[in-house]
Amino acid sequence: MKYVSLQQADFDPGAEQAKLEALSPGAVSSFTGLVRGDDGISAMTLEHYPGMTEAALNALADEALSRWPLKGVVLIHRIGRMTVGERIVQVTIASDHRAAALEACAFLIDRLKTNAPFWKQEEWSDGKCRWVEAKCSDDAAAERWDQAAK
Amino acid sequence: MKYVSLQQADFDPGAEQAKLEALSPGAVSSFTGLVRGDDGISAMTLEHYPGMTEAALNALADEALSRWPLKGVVLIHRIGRMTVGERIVQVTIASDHRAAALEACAFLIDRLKTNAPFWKQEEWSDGKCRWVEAKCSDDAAAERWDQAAK
Amino acid sequence: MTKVKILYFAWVREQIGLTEEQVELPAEIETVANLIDWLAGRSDTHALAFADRSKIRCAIDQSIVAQDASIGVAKEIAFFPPVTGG
Amino acid sequence: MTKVKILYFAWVREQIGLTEEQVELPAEIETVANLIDWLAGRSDTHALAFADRSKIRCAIDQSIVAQDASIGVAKEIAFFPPVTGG
Repeated sequence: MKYVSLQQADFDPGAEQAKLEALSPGAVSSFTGLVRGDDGISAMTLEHYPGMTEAALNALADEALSRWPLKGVVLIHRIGRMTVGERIVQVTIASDHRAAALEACAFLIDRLKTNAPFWKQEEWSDGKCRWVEAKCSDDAAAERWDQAAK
Repeated sequence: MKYVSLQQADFDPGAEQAKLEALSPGAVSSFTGLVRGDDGISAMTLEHYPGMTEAALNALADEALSRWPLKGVVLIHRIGRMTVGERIVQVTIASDHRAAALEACAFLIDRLKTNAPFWKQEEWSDGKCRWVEAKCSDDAAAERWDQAAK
Repeated sequence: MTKVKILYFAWVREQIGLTEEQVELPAEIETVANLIDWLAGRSDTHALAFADRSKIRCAIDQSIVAQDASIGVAKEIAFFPPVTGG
Repeated sequence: MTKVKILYFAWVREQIGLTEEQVELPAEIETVANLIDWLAGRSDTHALAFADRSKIRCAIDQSIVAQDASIGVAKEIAFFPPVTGG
């Protein structure tokens, strides 16, 4: 089971969990990313590359399904403007194997940071905006899965 | 925030997720373990060592809190008889850091297998019962966290 | 002679047929291994449960210890198979 | 001369002031680097956006490529900063 969605609307992590538990797996792992209020940030806007983004998300989900014995993969990424505390991204994995569920979840979160065309702009309450810069640590986290594949 | 519970009753992963999202973290990771119907198993009974189990679960949660910068840890383990598809164990972690949330979740799941006094007995529909044997792979998974600490 | 509570779990409990027993330990019993030898002599079911010591784990006052650990002033000693939680 | 759609995202889009433009590529433009040189000459804002090429990423027909990649028969070429999703 694969469910990939790029959407403006919020999602419900508990509902995704319930969907994957219904597949009778031994393990369900999940990750939710939320907008943090660091340094007084009040909101975040996510821009993306229509068409390419959907393809990239589907390719990541397919890669996870091919690398680990999974029963289900949910990958939801929001776009548009989100205020502090709102959910941005959800990964939920069902597998009969604990390690596969945990690893596939970490893999998708690491790769999302580097392999999908999203750009984040932070916004302060005084109206100031700033594009988030990519981090070297994100590349390193994503690359460890290339090493692992060898 | 630390919430540790040893209980007979089922729990709601979505409710634990909501509690931790309310702490305004950047990341929430979770793991749910469920009874699998492998080889025609119909149920599983978890025996434990009263007193020692609660202490072991609390010690594991405290260790996770001291090793990673976490905002919240939920650790719920059920005891008694559970049929196929029922939830056994829940770990939910809140952190401002994606890697900390994912690692602490994997740490608790790996260590639960080896550091808490639980014993599983599998049950078939014909009434046959069998104690689950500990796996070497579980020791290896738990030990990697000792290596990581050095 | 020291009074100690002995607890059994999982198949150790089932084979011995007891969840716990109160015993008076002779002074010469110093380690967990000594205690296992002594308990194994109490009955046929004790002997059966302790037949393969590589499958026996022990906790003294709720802390897991090795079989060469000293018993000291333990009040509660538990025997059980390797744990299988999570 | 080949017709190509050029897309811009994030601060590259903001600096150039365009989300996309249709261009007629001269035949001598073979690589992404050639294209960046040529685009940088179109206006002051293009020049500004492409000033630091280490911060520019490119996708040809929605696949990420390096700046030495050949353009070939591309229909859609996008320029943007390093991605920051997740």
